[in-house]
Amino acid sequence: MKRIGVFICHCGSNIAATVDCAKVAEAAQAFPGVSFSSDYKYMCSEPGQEFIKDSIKKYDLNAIVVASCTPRMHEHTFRKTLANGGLNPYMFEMTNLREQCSWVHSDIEKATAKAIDLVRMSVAKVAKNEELFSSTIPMHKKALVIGAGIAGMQAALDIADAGHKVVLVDREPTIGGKMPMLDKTFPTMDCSACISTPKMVEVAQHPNIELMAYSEVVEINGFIGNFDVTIKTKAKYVDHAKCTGCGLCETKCPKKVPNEYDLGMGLRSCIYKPFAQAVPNKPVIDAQNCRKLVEGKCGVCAKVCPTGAIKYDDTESFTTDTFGAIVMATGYDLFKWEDVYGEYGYGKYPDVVTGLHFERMVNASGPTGGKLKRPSDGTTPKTVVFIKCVGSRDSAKGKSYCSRACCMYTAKHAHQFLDKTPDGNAYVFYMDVRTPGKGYDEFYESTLRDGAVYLRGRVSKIYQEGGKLIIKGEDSLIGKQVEVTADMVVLATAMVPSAGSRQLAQTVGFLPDLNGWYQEAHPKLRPVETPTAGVFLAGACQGPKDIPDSVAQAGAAAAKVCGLLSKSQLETNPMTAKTNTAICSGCGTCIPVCPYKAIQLESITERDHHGHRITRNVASVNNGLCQGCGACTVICRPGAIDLQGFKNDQILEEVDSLWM
Amino acid sequence: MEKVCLPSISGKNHQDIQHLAKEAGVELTKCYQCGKCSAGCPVGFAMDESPRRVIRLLQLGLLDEALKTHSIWLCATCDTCSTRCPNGIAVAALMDTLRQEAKRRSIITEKNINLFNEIFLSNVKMFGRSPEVILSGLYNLKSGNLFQDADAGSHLFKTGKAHILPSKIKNTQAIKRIFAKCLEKGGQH
Amino acid sequence: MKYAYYPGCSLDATGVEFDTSNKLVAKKMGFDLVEIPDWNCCGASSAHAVNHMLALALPARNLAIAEAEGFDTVAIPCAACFARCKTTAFEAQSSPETKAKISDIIEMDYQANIEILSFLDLLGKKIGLDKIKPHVIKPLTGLKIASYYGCLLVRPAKIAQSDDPENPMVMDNIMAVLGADPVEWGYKTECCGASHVMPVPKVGQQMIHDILKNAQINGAEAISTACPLCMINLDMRQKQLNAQLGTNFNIPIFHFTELVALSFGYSPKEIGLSKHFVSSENLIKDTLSTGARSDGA
Amino acid sequence: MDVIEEQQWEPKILAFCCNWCAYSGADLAGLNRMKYPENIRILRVPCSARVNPQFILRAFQKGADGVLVAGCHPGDCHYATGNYYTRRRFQVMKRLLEYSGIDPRRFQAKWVSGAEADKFRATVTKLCEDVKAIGPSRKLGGSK
Amino acid sequence: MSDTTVKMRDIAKDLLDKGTVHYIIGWEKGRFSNQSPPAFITSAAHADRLIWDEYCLASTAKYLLDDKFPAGKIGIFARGCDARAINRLIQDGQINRENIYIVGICCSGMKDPATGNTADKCQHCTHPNPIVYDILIGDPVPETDKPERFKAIEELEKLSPDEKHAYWSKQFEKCIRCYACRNVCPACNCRECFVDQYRVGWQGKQNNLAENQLFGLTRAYHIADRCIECGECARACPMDLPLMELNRKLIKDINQLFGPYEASLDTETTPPLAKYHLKDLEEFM
Repeated sequence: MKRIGVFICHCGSNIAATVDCAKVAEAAQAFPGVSFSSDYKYMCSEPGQEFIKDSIKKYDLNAIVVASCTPRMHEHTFRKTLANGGLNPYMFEMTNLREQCSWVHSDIEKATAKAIDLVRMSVAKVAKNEELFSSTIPMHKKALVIGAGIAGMQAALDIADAGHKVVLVDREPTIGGKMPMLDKTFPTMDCSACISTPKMVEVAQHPNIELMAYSEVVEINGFIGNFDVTIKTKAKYVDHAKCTGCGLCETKCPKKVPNEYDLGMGLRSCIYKPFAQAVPNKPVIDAQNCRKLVEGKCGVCAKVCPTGAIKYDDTESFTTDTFGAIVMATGYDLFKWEDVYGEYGYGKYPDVVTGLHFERMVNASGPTGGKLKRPSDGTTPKTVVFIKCVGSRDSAKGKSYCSRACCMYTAKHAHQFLDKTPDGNAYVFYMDVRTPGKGYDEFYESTLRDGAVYLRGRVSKIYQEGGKLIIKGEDSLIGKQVEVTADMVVLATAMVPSAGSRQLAQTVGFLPDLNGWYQEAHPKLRPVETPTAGVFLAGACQGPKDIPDSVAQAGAAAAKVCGLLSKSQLETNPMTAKTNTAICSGCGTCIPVCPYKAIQLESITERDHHGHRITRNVASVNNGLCQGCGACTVICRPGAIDLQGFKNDQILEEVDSLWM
Repeated sequence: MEKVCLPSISGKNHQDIQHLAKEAGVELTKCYQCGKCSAGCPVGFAMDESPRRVIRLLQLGLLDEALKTHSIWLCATCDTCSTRCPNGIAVAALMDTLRQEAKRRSIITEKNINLFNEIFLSNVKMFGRSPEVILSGLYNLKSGNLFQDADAGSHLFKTGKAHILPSKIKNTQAIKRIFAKCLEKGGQH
Repeated sequence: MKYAYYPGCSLDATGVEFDTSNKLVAKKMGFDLVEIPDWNCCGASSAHAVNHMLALALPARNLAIAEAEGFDTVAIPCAACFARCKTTAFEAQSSPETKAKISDIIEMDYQANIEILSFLDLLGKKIGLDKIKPHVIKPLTGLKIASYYGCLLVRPAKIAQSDDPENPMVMDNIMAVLGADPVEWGYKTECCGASHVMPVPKVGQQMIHDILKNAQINGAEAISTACPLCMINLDMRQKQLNAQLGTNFNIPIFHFTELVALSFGYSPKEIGLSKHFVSSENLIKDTLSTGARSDGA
Repeated sequence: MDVIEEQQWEPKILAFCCNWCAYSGADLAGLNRMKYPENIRILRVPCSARVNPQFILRAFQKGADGVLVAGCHPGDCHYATGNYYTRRRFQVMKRLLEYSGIDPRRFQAKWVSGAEADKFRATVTKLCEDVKAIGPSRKLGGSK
Repeated sequence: MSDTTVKMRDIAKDLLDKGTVHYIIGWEKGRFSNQSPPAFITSAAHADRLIWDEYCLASTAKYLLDDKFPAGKIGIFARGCDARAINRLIQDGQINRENIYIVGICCSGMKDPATGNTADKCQHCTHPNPIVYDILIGDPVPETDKPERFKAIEELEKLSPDEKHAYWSKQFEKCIRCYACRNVCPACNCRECFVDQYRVGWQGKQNNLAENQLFGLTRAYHIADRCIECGECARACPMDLPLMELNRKLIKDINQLFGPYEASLDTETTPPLAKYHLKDLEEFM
């Protein structure tokens, strides 16, 4: 039997001015289950809390209602008071008489009547409260970083430097992501590889970082502090333990195929490292093309390998591990413009390339050794047209969003081209020039001074005439059509989420946004968190970003991870969903509704009413994952799954109490 | 340089523009003035205001200025603009609607095109078909450039591509009624 | 197989040889073209410029007649007519009110369920290349031909429903089947100016000029069209252009079915190639002879 | 009911507010000393997805004159997806209530963010005015 | 004797003889010529009790709930409605497809014993042919999606709030809370129904209009996105409440709001109220 104590707070005059607190306290006295009721000037004050504690002893109270300000202010305070007074802190309900009554009303009589109702609701609810106890879950002090681009590497390094173990996974044979492919970085124009490859080496040599290149995360179970992860490492056909990375095999391999790293513009052997400074700096065999693996002939690499590291019978391997936190850093891909932009030739014209192609072309380690050459005939282009927003800000053919980095790298490309071709012409078709960043606009200005001609307008059509490309646009500033005869066209194509990132998100257990980018938990206040506790975001996987932003966000994510890993265990919120197995029929309707994948079917064995042993399924809630939203409780028709602290009977009592 | 004073949108203008846009099935606010329509317009070179600017005029509420352009008459309705618009705006349809509105308000900046259309349709109304000879004949007559295409004409007759007697359909009454009904509806959709 | 056939005004005059060749091709391939009884002008290219409802009602009457006659497909050679009919069907299908309004105006019940095909799609898609191939007895081997589609067969995309609004291939594929050698060029779907050459000659001529120029630069020996208006513009105007713009165009222009008929073994005379302004006599001679040689070899 | 009662009658309106948006929006209204009718009784829930449509039925059965369900705007749900379910559930329930003879104006669902104090005020004020205009609720199924 | 009946009996004999099933659920001739109640045949010897005529109104599927953990396979004769009911029970995790052997019967509708006209539950049937079965008897009968089945709902929607209130009050005045509707409903397969949970107090015990309607609306909402339109609830109701007018209202709205959907055509599709789409209709802004 509940012995409820009700305490009405004046909050100085904040409440008392509009609500007759004494009258409310008096009314409360009559509510079912109330053993003691009183009003007081300041409940949250030291003496006020003492008053509660004393009353608990004096009147042997076992449930408390405090009617004062919003629970968002003092619920925690009074829970502590109860604990100090020897009660379970969850035998408590709070009535909001200030923000939601006295401050918004002026008619004392009506406000008092309402106050009485509000207190009645709390009393009715608290009468059904049960003691709740938060449990603790262990924290595995190890982080998983998925994707080893600049963001992933930065996050991994920051976490590792803080003294925590990190596993860094990347699906490519080398880490580094896109940054090492770039030639120079805006606005400082320092060499991209020169600043990214040292980081790659640092990652590889860091005692706290375990590198898993050529690997993919295939399964994730568990929850914050305890993610059980299965990682698949693809078959390399090279025993990296034996391989010294001497590279002899690569030089001797008889078959050459287009090099993905150079976007097919250069060639590589079938046993290969994507590029010279690859990390790990050891080759893998491309099973689709290797003659030994396809036709069973050849085997040259095995013959020449001084350490006998070649392993044609290699197979993919699986490793499982447990992590306390996960950082997603899966980056971006480029929008496939060839599929939709017919007016630009569907990729039929060899001299219409993307910005990334351009980067490889001007890169000294690229397929052309840094010389700008037309893919079609190898001649040096004199007139180059740059087109921005290809696939960006194009709801008809591409994405509605702005890809953020294109304005800057296009300015960079124009600058680089003019730098290499003093007598060249650079025309940039743009809709807006967006340069919000330190030193960005200055950089754009300097490109203008270099002689780049900016034309405000979207290009309508590109076609070939003789060996030239004709670009039809409008200079919307003078309102005239312009037709440029060019040798080469560079498209600034949109950034899109990297292939497979949606599926990966589902494996982890959260949903990407409409464009497939990873959704942060809150756009302002929780920008690097995801809805799934313990999973964080770094870099372009969350939305288009340039290098500085990616690195900054990686640092932020790392800080969050370190914060988690610094704890040895986590206290769970006791106000989570709980199943009444007697009523649960195991229909599983609640499972898809849970945003945290916290509900699973588990089988229990019991005797049925005939006394036979039977085994049946019931829903079971993982209170490490459950965040207490209660979505499941509503989908459950018999109310077998209920939310502690907001149980069905509690809310029904509150509703009923209004019309007693 | 002439000055535009804003706000220019008298309530009337605003309603008219909304109405026209609706009739053409376009959302004017969707246009962010990228100019792709005008860049690819095959008639663009001859227009006084590019399609993009015609839309801009409407966005600013300058309806009369838009209706006074030659562009709305010169548009060949080839739909290149609509096909390529990144915001899926049916530019050509808008041009049609504006042209019809201009005609309603008898603002006719391209007399010859209008003349051509009128003769064309009067033929259709009369014969149910559009006999090209009569069309070009009448057109030349009324537009005053008598000998336009005269050289070609002779060839057409020689090769039997053109006959003096117009082919006409049996049930011309049906066509006349169609015209009557449509024009009384004032072309409203 | 029977198809309703809507020739349109031009095929009754300037495009007469288009009509002839269509019928020859149909005959050889063994399908019937039944002209829609008492068809009227579709209103192109003026009605839509003047009155929206009129632009829908005129084509609707023809379509309604064809439906009443129990046809499920109508084949339309003229691109303009095709576009107007398609538009009418599209608007009627997407709005019952419009459909009702139309039926009321034309005083006939218009269902908007008859399939509307350009003659190009009829041959190239519905009937299919494999049905054309067997009849090719005089291949146009090596003829460098630029396939010109113009606007109305491909745009607006959602109405025309062609294979591709930017780079259609139907005609190119047909040409390839005939043994010809389709040219890659940039003006496939640019506008020829339609009727503009009459009221605003300067404008129309420029548009025609650009098309011919691009074809020439890309090495086309001839241009194949699928629209009588495009045809007459490109064919009839070359002389004027040369006179007024100092060009030296002499590019034979064809209705694409003329080339099909030619490869089916019909003589230029039967088809009526002599009706063209730009003579194609020599070109045809050379082509067919090379074709013959390649056959013999 | 007779005239005297008519005059004394003050509607009682129950408002389910999610803790993170609507409830804090209501708090903010208080902080800004905005004024709205006393007829509103706020019931705090963690998420609008916790509000079981049966609670609404129950309220109307007991005699609620109006019911409001308020939660975060779609996309802002503290629990990521809760309010998307709310949206579906109450689009269906709203129609069922109307179908069973409860004046549609008596039940409202609204998205109110923690910042939209004035929207909260406006919403409850409007709801209250509507309900006063319709008059006392005859209990769900119940005679007057 | 219809050849369907003959086939039923042969199949039943065969299944029981071979021991494929340890009993089979079908229909037998009742005391009256216009009744063919369910029958549980446990041995081939009794197979000839089975019958197929125009009075096999009762659904066979719900009985599977009484034997969730069977000793052996259960045989069951199933028409379109029974088959969907079986899917419903499988998707709700109540029975195991492996535990049952389904003999599908293509059904051309039953008669109302009272009037002899087509039974209400069959009038609006959209799936007379079983969608899941192990073997099939008879040739599929034509299926249509019967949009007219929502006619009555549309009529009701036109009424004013007061008229609606009056209409439903009149109906629920009649309800005697016998829960027959719940007991026959294949979508009502909870271990403990909310009405029996007195401790939580979802529902008062009193039999009065308010409580009756609360029950009616709650039950309708509980099966909103899972109702298979078998019409058993309305058939079983001793007071002739037009219960399908509630269920179909929800089905109609759900279809309009969240896209076309018919419950239990398979066992995978998540019911509309257990999922959402970011682009769902927004009317709460």
